[in-house]
Amino acid sequence: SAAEKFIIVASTTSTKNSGLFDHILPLFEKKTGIQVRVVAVGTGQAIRMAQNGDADVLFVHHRPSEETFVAEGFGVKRFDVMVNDFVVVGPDDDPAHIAGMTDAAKALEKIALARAPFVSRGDDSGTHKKELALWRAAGVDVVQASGSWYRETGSGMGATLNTASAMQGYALADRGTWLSFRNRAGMRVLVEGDRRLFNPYGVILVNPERHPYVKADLGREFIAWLISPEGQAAIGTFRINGEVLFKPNAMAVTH
Amino acid sequence: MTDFGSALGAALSLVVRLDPDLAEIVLLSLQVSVGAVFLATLIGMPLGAAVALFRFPGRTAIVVMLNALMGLPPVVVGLIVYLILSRAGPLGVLGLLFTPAAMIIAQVVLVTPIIAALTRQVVEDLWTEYEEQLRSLGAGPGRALTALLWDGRFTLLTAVLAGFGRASAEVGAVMIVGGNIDHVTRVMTTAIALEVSKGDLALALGLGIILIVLSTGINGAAFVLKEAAQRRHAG
Amino acid sequence: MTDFGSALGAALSLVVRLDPDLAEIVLLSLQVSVGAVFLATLIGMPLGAAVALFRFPGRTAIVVMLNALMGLPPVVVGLIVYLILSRAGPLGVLGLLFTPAAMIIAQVVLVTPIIAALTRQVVEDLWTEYEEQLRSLGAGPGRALTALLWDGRFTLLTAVLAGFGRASAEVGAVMIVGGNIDHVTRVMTTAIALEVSKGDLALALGLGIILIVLSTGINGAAFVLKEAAQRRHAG
Amino acid sequence: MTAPSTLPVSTSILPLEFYRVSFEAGGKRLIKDLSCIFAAGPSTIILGPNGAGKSLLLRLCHGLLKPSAGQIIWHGAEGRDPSAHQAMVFQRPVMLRRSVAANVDYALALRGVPRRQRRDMVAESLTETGLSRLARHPARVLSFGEQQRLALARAWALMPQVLFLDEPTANLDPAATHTVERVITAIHAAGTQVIMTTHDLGQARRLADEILFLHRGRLLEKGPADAFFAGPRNDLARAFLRGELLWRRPRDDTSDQAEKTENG
Amino acid sequence: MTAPSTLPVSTSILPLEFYRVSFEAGGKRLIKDLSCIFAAGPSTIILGPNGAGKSLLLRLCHGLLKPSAGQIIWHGAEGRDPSAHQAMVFQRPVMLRRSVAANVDYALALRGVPRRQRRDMVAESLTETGLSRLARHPARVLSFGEQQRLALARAWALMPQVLFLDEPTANLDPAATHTVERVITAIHAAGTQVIMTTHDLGQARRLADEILFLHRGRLLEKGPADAFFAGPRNDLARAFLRGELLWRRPRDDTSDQAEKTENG
Ligand SMILES: Nc1ncnc2c1ncn2[C@@H]1O[C@H](COP(=O)(O)OP(=O)(O)OP(=O)(O)O)[C@@H](O)[C@H]1O
Ligand SMILES: Nc1ncnc2c1ncn2[C@@H]1O[C@H](COP(=O)(O)OP(=O)(O)OP(=O)(O)O)[C@@H](O)[C@H]1O
Ligand SMILES: [Mg+2]
Ligand SMILES: [Mg+2]
Repeated sequence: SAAEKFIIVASTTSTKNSGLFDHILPLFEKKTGIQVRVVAVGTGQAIRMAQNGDADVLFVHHRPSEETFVAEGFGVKRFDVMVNDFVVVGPDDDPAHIAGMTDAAKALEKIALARAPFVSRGDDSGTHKKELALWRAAGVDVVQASGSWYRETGSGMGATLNTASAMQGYALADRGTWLSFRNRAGMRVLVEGDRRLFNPYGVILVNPERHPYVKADLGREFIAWLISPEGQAAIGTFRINGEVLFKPNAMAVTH
Repeated sequence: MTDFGSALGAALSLVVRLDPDLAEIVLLSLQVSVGAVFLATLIGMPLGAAVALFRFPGRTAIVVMLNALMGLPPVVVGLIVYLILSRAGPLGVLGLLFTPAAMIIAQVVLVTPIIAALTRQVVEDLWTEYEEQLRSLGAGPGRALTALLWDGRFTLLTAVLAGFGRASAEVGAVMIVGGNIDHVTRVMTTAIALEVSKGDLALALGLGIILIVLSTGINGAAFVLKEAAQRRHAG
Repeated sequence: MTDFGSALGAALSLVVRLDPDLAEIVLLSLQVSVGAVFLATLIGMPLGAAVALFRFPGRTAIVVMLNALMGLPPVVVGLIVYLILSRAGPLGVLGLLFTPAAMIIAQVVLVTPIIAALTRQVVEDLWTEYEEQLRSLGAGPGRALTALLWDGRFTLLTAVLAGFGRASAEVGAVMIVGGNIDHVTRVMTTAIALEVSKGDLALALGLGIILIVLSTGINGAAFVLKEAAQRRHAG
Repeated sequence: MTAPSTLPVSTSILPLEFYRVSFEAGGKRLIKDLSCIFAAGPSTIILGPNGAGKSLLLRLCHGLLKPSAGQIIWHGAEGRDPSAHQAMVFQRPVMLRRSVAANVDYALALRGVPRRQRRDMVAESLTETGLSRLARHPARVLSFGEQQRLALARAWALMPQVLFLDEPTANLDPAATHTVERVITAIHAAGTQVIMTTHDLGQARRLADEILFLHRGRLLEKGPADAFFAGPRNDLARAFLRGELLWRRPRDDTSDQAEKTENG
Repeated sequence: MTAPSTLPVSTSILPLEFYRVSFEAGGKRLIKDLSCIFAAGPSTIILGPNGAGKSLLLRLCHGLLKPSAGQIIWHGAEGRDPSAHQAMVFQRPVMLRRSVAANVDYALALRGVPRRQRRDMVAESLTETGLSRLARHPARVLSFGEQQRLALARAWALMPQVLFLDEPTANLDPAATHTVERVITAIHAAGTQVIMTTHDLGQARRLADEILFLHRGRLLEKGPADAFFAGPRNDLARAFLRGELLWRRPRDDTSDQAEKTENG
């Protein structure tokens, strides 16, 4: 019966892998009887799925793409949900000596100077785009270095972290994935706190006028719950090892 | 090597406490793979046998195509099935995307060429022995087809098992068309991929061990049934 | 269906302008798959034939295992090879992780059981015809092995092609041990997976088409060579 | 053993004409420019040394091989499919991987005999070839003599107008050979055309009305059996009858005697 | 054709003793409690109707089948591997998918004959079986008679101490049969032990020193050929010789005559 009443949410692996959904969705389902089926894929793929009308709700973290999505009429409206941040992780011995720095761009510059291995997602995801912006800010041309110390893995956050840990290389990761990641093998957070590492998540209902199959009512109910005090509280109480992963911000930011 | 130890531990603990999530995932995996192989056998065997037996223009091209399609990339198949089943696609109205049915469809596309190509080879080899006798008895390629599939059944089992191997191991296609949705379309391979991306390599390996044990069990059962049948129909 | 159209367009434009990245990726794909299949044939064929010909305790278990291992999940194989080759693993000193060599190793592990299991079936079927004659001539299973592999070579080609299909289509294992690193370990299938996750489905499909065309070409070449050889050694 | 009691009432598909038929395989001409007519009536036996092309000739007749030159015409076919009225016992018959009875049953089913009638026909043909007690056995484990009997049972059960037999008694024991010869005589008398090969010259004398002598793919002699056995016109045929068509001369040469004679 | 000029000088692996040997397959006893001794000297021919177990017996002798009860002992082996001193021509010889010459060459290579000597031996054995002109042909396309000759060539080239022949002339033309018989006599005279089966009673008379008569897996008679052909003691053997061991009585019954006699 629950199978009758469900929505499909296109989201990113970083959100799903953190375990956030496992924490909040049962609360929502219990309350409304609506089952939420999360399909976690790359940001681009998630947006593409939503454009095709294969999802009812889009839940990703790349603001420019999200705004384009709404502007082109694929989505109804974007709502802020929560933020977390990116961190630069790297091997314990930190060959580029960036530990404790708070300027992410400077840190990357030092990595480039040290020609220490840096593992990039290289998959056009929100995280990847953020990383490229930081390199630009640092004035480093990573295209030149691709294949040498700069390694583009072309894969998801988890796979990239697996690669980084095996290579003992640096990487930019979202804190959620990092905290829930198990294969850290001698890696730790080296740089955090830069305001440029801010990572906002948005949620959008797929436009039912465009795709009549979209379960607009159920989708709206889900979005409403997410940004309601109850949903926000649920997000805020999700912790790993006592650490808060996502800061709810639906009420903080005004439109 | 601690990983391998903890993988075994993870596998054992999952099995010993009869983890209900695991049971659900295993069951769905079996449903999808067995269903897909069943349908692929139904399509691929007659198809492969027909290509072996009938002579028609373009036959060579079809033989080469069948062999080549054994190497259909799962991700591409997943993508194509996705585009067809997508709401924006031609069969979107069926609403099959992100359901086990979609996963079965994708795997049928993947496995059918394998079973067909291997069947073609087996039947073609048998045909060199049987052709004149069967034609003399009045069996054209059509009638010969069933006779040869029957006479080659013990050899053809290996073709089916090769198809089953592909289906049960495959992750790229079912991931795209199933979406690896918890409790809905999560199967063993997508669960393993998820654990890898979470960095929980021991759990991933543990699930892998369970999957391999499962498929060994199925292969063992197939072998025992075959041996029994073969003993009855000796020769 | 616009996606399919633009996929064809993407494929054509990549090929027509001889995209150097594409050329690099295609070359590496071929090197890895062909290398892996070559090695897997070298190991798997004698292995499969030996299992078919020798009688020893536990043989049944090995036959079942070989069949089951046709369904080795690529992700699991990738993971195991990753753990063995990683810095912390037993062969970490070799520094092979994230190199084409690692990808070949992973694919050899994947493909060897396929070739071995299919070879076993082919050789076992031949053995029922040849056994008494060869034993009478004084060939034990060891000497018979080479004779049967030779006499079954045209049939065995299909087994090798099945292995090639698996290798060239596979993404899970090479992704993990190769890392899909641009200009280093990116092959066709990992590139396709990347484009999918980027949402560039047309490009992904275009690459898929190129991959299928490539493997069709290789299969076609194999077929032509086989036919020529078969015509020479008729019967 | 008796001949099948009912033969098809339709008119014969014979005569069968070979018009300048050649057959090539493996880059060699194996049947060379062969013309002849197999008319309804006389039972025909094809003689010739090993490798002469006897089996190829039967397979050409039966439509299993297509000539690379020339024509093969069933003059009596009149639009009917001639192959539906023929049966053949191969030199090495192939058994299907099913029981002895099922092998015969399958052949009958292919000819469209209804299931009800098949049971009795199968039982009868097995009894007539002494295979009753092996009816439920897998056909592939039979001794080769038993397999040859089964092939005969299978072919007879079809009650063909034309029956091709390729050395049908080569592996049979003396009594079986004797019985098979009796059956051949009987079914021929009842109207089935028999075209066969044998290396048993005694058998050829007993059964043949007409002899074809083949050598290296060439038809060297064709005529009534009596005349042939009394004294063939062809040298090679004469040597063959005397058992002297040796594969080589005692010592010192490379090609064989027959080759010399043929080319001379 | 002449016998191989040099035979192994080593002492014979014979005599071969069967002690209460039974063989079962497919749930049936196919060889039943058979005891006998094959001594060096007389050439032995095994007679019996189709399915009697002649081929099974040869394969038991040759070590290809293991008895399910009883023992088979090569008394002269003295620690040597008896199988290295035997060869067999099968009722349906299997040809390797290589040329005619390579088939013989392979057999010699398996016995460890050095490559230099093999060439001549291959050429000689092909000449002796009339296959020289087919030497480079793929063996699998040969006519069945030619295949049987090739099997003979392959076995003779090995110069075994004991040669098993399973209906070796069944598909041979009269002249070839004649030649093969001469060769068998010659190699037997030169010291090779011949144990063979045949359905050609004339051939048996010509070649046999000793006869074994087998029926339904039982050894019913064993003795000198002269005595056997003059008048066998066993009823079934007598019926067999007269060509009367029919597979069924004219009408009305289910089991065959032989069965009755055997059980009676
Ligand atoms: N694997 C088997 N299972 C069951 N029955 C078998 C098997 N092998 C042989 N037989 C039976 O054993 C009997 C003896 O077979 P064999 O081949 O020795 O006969 P044979 O005397 O050589 O006959 P032929 O004269 O026809 O060559 C046959 O009736 C055959 O059906
Ligand atoms: N596909 C082929 N390619 C080459 N040669 C072939 C092929 N098929 C048959 N031959 C040759 O054709 C010749 C005639 O073969 P066929 O089987 O008709 O002989 P046959 O007269 O029946 O001899 P036998 O008495 O031995 O049965 C043989 O020398 C054989 O080697
Ligand atoms: Mg012939
Ligand atoms: Mg026999």
